[in-house]
Amino acid sequence: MTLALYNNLATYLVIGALLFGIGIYGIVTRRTLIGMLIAAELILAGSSINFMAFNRFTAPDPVTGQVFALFIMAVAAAEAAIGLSIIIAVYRQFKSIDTEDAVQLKG
Amino acid sequence: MNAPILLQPDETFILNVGPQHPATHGVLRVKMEMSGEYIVNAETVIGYIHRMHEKMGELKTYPQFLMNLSRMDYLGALGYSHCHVLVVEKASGIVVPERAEYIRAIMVELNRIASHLFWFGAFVMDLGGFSPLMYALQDREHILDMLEAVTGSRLTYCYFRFGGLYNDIDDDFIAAARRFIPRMRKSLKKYKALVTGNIIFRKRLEGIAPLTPEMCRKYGASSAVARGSGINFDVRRNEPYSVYPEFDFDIPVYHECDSLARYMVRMDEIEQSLRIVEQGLDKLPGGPIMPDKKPKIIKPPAGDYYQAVETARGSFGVRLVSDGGKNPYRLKLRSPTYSNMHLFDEACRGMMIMDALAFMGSLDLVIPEIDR
Amino acid sequence: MEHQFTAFLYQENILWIAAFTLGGLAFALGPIAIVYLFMPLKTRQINNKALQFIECGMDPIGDSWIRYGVVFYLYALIFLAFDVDVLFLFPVAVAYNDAMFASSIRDFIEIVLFIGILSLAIVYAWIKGVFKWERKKFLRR
Amino acid sequence: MRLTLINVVIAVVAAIAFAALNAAYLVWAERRGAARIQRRPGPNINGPFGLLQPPLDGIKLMAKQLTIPGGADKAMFIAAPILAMFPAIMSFVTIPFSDTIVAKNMNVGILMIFAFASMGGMSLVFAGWSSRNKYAMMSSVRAVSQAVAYEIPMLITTITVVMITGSMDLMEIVRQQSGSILHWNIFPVLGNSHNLLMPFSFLIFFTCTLAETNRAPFDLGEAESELVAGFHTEYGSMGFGLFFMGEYANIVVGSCLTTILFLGGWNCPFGLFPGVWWFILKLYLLIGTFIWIRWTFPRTTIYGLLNLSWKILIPLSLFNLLFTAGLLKVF
Amino acid sequence: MNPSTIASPALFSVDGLVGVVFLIMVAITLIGGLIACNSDRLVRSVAGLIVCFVGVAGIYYFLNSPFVAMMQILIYVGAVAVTISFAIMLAAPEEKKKIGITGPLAGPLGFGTAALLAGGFAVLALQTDWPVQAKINDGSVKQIGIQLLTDYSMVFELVSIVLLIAILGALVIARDGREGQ
Amino acid sequence: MGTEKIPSSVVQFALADRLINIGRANSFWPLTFGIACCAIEMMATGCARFDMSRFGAEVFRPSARQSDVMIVAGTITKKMMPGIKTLYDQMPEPKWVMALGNCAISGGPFAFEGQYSIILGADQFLPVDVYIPGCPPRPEALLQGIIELEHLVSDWKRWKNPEAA
Amino acid sequence: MVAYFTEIFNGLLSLFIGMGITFKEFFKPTVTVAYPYETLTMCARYRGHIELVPDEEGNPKCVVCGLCEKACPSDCISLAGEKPEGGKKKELTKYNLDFTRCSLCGSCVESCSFGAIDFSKEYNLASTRKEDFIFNLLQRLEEKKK
Amino acid sequence: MICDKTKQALQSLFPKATPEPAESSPAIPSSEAQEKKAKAPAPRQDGVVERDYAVHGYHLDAQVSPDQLLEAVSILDEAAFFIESITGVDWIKENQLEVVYDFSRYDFDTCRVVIRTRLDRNNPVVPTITGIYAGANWHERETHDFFGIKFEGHPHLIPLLLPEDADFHPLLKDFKA
Repeated sequence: MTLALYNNLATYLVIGALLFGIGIYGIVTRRTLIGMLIAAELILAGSSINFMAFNRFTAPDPVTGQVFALFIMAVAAAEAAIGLSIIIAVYRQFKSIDTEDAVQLKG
Repeated sequence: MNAPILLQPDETFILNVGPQHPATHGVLRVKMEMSGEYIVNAETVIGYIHRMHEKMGELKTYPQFLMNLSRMDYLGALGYSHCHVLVVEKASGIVVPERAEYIRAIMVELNRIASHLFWFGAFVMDLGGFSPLMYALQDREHILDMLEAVTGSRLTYCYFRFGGLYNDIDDDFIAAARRFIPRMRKSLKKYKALVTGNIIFRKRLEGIAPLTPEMCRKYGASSAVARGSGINFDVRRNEPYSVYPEFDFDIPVYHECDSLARYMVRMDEIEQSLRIVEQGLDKLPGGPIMPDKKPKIIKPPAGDYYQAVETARGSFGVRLVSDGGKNPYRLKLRSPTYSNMHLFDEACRGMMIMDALAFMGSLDLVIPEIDR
Repeated sequence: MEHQFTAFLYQENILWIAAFTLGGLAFALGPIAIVYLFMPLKTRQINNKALQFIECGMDPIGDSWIRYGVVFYLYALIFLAFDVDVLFLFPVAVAYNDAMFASSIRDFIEIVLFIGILSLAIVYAWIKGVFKWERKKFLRR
Repeated sequence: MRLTLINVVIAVVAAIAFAALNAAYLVWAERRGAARIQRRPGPNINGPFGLLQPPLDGIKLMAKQLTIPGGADKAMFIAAPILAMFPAIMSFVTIPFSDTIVAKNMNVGILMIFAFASMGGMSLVFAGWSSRNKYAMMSSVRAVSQAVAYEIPMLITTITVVMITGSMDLMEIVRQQSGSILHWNIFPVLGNSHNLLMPFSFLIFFTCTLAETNRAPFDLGEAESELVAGFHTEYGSMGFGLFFMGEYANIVVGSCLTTILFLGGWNCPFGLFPGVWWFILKLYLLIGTFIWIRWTFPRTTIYGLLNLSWKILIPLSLFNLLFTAGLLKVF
Repeated sequence: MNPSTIASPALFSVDGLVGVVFLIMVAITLIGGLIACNSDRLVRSVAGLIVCFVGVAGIYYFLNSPFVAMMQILIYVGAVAVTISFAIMLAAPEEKKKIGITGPLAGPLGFGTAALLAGGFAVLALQTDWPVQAKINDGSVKQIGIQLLTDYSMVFELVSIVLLIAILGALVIARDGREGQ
Repeated sequence: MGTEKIPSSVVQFALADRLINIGRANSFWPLTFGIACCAIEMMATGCARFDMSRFGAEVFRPSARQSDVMIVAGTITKKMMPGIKTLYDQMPEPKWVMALGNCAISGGPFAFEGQYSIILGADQFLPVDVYIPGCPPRPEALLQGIIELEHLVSDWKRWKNPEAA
Repeated sequence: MVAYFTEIFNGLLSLFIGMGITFKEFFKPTVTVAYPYETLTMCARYRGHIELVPDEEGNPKCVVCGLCEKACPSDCISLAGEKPEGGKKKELTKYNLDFTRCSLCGSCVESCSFGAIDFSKEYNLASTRKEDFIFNLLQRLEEKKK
Repeated sequence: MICDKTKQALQSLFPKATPEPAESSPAIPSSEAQEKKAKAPAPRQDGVVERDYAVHGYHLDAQVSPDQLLEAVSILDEAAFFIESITGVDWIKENQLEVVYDFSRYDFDTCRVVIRTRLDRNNPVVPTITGIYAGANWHERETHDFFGIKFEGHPHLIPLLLPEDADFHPLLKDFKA
């Protein structure tokens, strides 16, 4: 059974859910903005896997899911670009990318 | 141009460049405070090859000190010896035979070419091109062979004596030198096509590291560093010594003030030195190479004497303070690279490290000559 | 027309890739393992500085894990978006010469639009002087 | 080819052997070639023509101490050279040497090679960072931004070729270049499958390959005159050896790709001997050019390099892409 | 599609080996993800991210789209990870402590939330009976290209616009501090 | 001196050692480290006329971690000595030291009474394997030094002395 | 715009010219003197370490005046001699040259008015022992005599 | 030409208008005069002297007191001189240290000027000229290394050529290694 897991939709969905969970965990525990960004990328990857899994197993048009995944990648890249430049701007302002520091300095 | 925006540098770090660093041509150390790729501040630390030539000068007799000069600057050794013998001759009133002076000039100019060739190779190697170094050293080997045949050494010549020379040149040397001149001219053309015209090379040097004439003056820069900044200064012209007034040669001056200008000056100087050698060989008079009467022991009268010459690296000077004894009372060696290198700290501020090291290469450093 | 997609189509490919990955890893790990077998275990030292970071023979001043003002960061930002953009052109390029589009210029216009929008990023960066490298004037401290 | 264990093992071993031999003997060729350019013989006393020099160097490197500086990130310090080496070998999985000699042809072959190459690029960041050495750190930042800058024109030029061919399958690309020598993608012939600017595409692609593989004049990562030994400053022994071999393996991969995309792969104008030899011939001519260029030019500056990419290569290759797209519509 | 109905192939058959590879990929993905979220040093997090995404790319391959898999590597490993590591060198080479805003409870709390969410999704996924429809094309790269030029042309152009705006925004934000000084 | 001083490894057997030593002897990678005049002759040796590369020894590595031989080419000053020690430490085993030129052997002409700034020879603080005298030595002498070191390392008298010209 | 393309063109041209030059160099013969197999002849004035010059009978010409010792800037030379009983001239009993401190300046040879010392043509000294370069010149002369 | 101007400018530093010492008049270029001077080692008065270029290699020789130094150097700076070197001489018999400044010009109107100032050997302090000539920085540090002369106001007076912790001054005549 275990060796045939790759032909099973549920496997992929569970993997997607696990990645999502890891991402959530990361976002909560990470202290720095960059760490949070990394965790966010994991969440996106988890959801992407879901799209791709449905694409393979259930969708009538197998292009749709792929286009979705590609679009997610593009958005993730844009998010990373903007997010990182915001992080740099924050760093310039507060000389730290620690979320706590940023909050404290503002308040 | 707008007024320069003064930047508060981001977090900086200190980078050691040297003493063991491929770009420093020896044991020079530059402590650079960097902000990313940019240099915020540089502090040159020298003295890693400080061997105290000046103290040796005080402890040794005049002839015994002769060998030190060539260890100071091992690339253009003869120019330095020339200065030393000139100042002692001037102080003790020894008259040098004309033939000896001509031979000295020829040898010094050949040595200057050798030095410039080595600099050319090392400079291009700093910029990452290896083959020009090999070609330049091949040409240099021809000069070294000629000089070795006369003086007996390859680098650290001990050839000039007070009043004349150690030994005379022969026909073989003259023939070899005559053969060498056209070959060198051909090589220069090759270098021009291979290196000078190269777009990558030019892009790396054009407009990089401008040195204003004012800055040169404040630091006392000489040689190509000054001449690349539009200063027409060459001791051979400004304070003619030896037989240089007899020769017809030009002082290349460039007004661009950048690294490329310094490069061009040196490359042009090779051609000018070739001209001097050519004329020297043509005009070479006969006669002795040592004066008829020469004091057995050199004891210049008390007083202080100064002599400057144009070596391959710039205006080299010897200040000799004599108390009339066998040893100099004080022998100050004014080395040109010392002043040229001093410029670096201020000039490289705000440059990128690549440009700064290319600039350092364009200064033509010989570290033992700075540290003495 | 029956299209196979639900079943896994690339069984051979994945095995080949896996085999080459394993081979590559073995080839890269092998020498390191051999080095650990044959290398001298001790280092003769004078100053006890064998494990110090190399800094041209001097003691390093300050840590190296510091904040580098990375001047290339802006390039990386442009690259990030640009790269993703360019990658989208791949499937389009594959399909571009297809007989399906032989008589229309719609695809050409779309590509022109796409590249045009893309180029604006470079134009903007160029105008804004991102590609300009100037000597900086730092405040003296 | 049927998928059997024997086949796979043979292919993997062949790829590794090819990569390793190339890495070793390209070093030899480089040293000999450089020597010839500089009018000296080069390593010539160990074996005939110095052919034993690479194994001797290899033996020496394997018996040399591998020091990990104290305070460095040990795991990543070891991982970085491995990451530099194995993607290059993975790339051989889909490179066709002839119409039969290919491990496994894949329909996204080009993308796969680029993907593996980009994995190799990250090894520089890790090497520089884990060494905890300032030179290494600066160098890795440089090398990565360089690799990153040149990936774009390279991709765009590849897209041009893909557009002409209509496939990302490497074998398909080569097949479309069969016929006379004029069908090679490098030649500017008007027609359905070619366009006028292809020679420039080739130049752009070649330049990018030089830059991607960190070769002179773009070897800023290892710029000796500034950054000591660059990102592998702290690596001795086989750590350094792997970086070195990885570099040469990448050169081979890059040259293979250039041959396939532009020089007609195994296609030959005359057909004197089997196609694979033509492929090898073209491959080594390209590599020879790499060596030739390295020993001719000085190094560029980092900003000159980035600007060359952003100001010249990318606009030109974008224009080229549009031009090709237009031509394909016209004809 | 009930998992229990699928017979497990022999280990040394093609199917079996592919299954092994799949398991490795899953392991890589999860381990990479954990490294990315748990390591003390941000650069290691990036390394974990890369490992994770290589694994994800492998999973995409198993989902019949090598193209998306390669895009995943090219975009995430080749571009996003590079940019993140630059940002790290620019802003925070070392992360001192990991536990964040809410103090010492954040770790367990985060874990709890994450486990809850992941578990919920997993149960949902396992218990639902997903409908299956016949495929209308082969989902190849060419098909993607054709659809990008026809059905999804809006997506295609939007990607370009989104990324353009991202670049412009990033440049404006990142350069802001520089021009002011 | 020399080979027996190299610390041992995990795996040792005679044949491998012999092979490894031959490998080592034919691929000396010197550290790019010039101090004074002799460094110029060292460069000249690397260049076309004399061509060190024939012995496989032209790979000048700028980083101490990648080099096998430290050629001390020039006068060692007291200011420089800690740096040289550090560089020596940082070179991984096996490593050798060549003292090129009189200054590196004994201080050379700069050893005089009242001298305060130089160390009288590299062997005061480094285990020197080969000495090459001269001021500066001719490039042939450096080649001869490499040959001597090859003999020392590989224990294989491969080269005969050339006829003195 | 024109300038942009001219620069590209000229740049490319300069690169090709450079490559042409290295290409030509590639086919030129090597200039290397393969040292252990072939050697350069040292020129007549080549300065190696000094050597005692024998007279016709193979004995040293030296008269132990000590001028060379005095002239030497680095104290390399130490010599001694004694008058044999009945002899007129001093005879050399010891002539040591510490070559490791010599700077090859030639002062000693120059100062000798008897032509008793001269430069040797040894140019490829290298050894694993430092002591090899502290020459006993008298002994060397005797070995040569044999 | 420029020499005369500079001489006048420098002479204005000495309001007393000290007469030129007779023994060093340029009319007597012979070395005998020098030997005479050596025999009579009377410390020289402050003032400007014109020297024979052919014998000494410089044109003007100005001895100033330490507090006049900055003024003298500014005069040279305004006349576009460049700095050649700074050095010291240890006159141990007179218990004095001399600091010698060499200046020259870039143009063809050659004029070499030597400015010297004598200091007490036990407390050698002299104002720095780095404010006027930035290039004097290293020269002064070097002189400090070798002679222990303190340059007041120097921004960074630590050993340059000697090791950083050096506390000896090797060119003093009573230095023993």
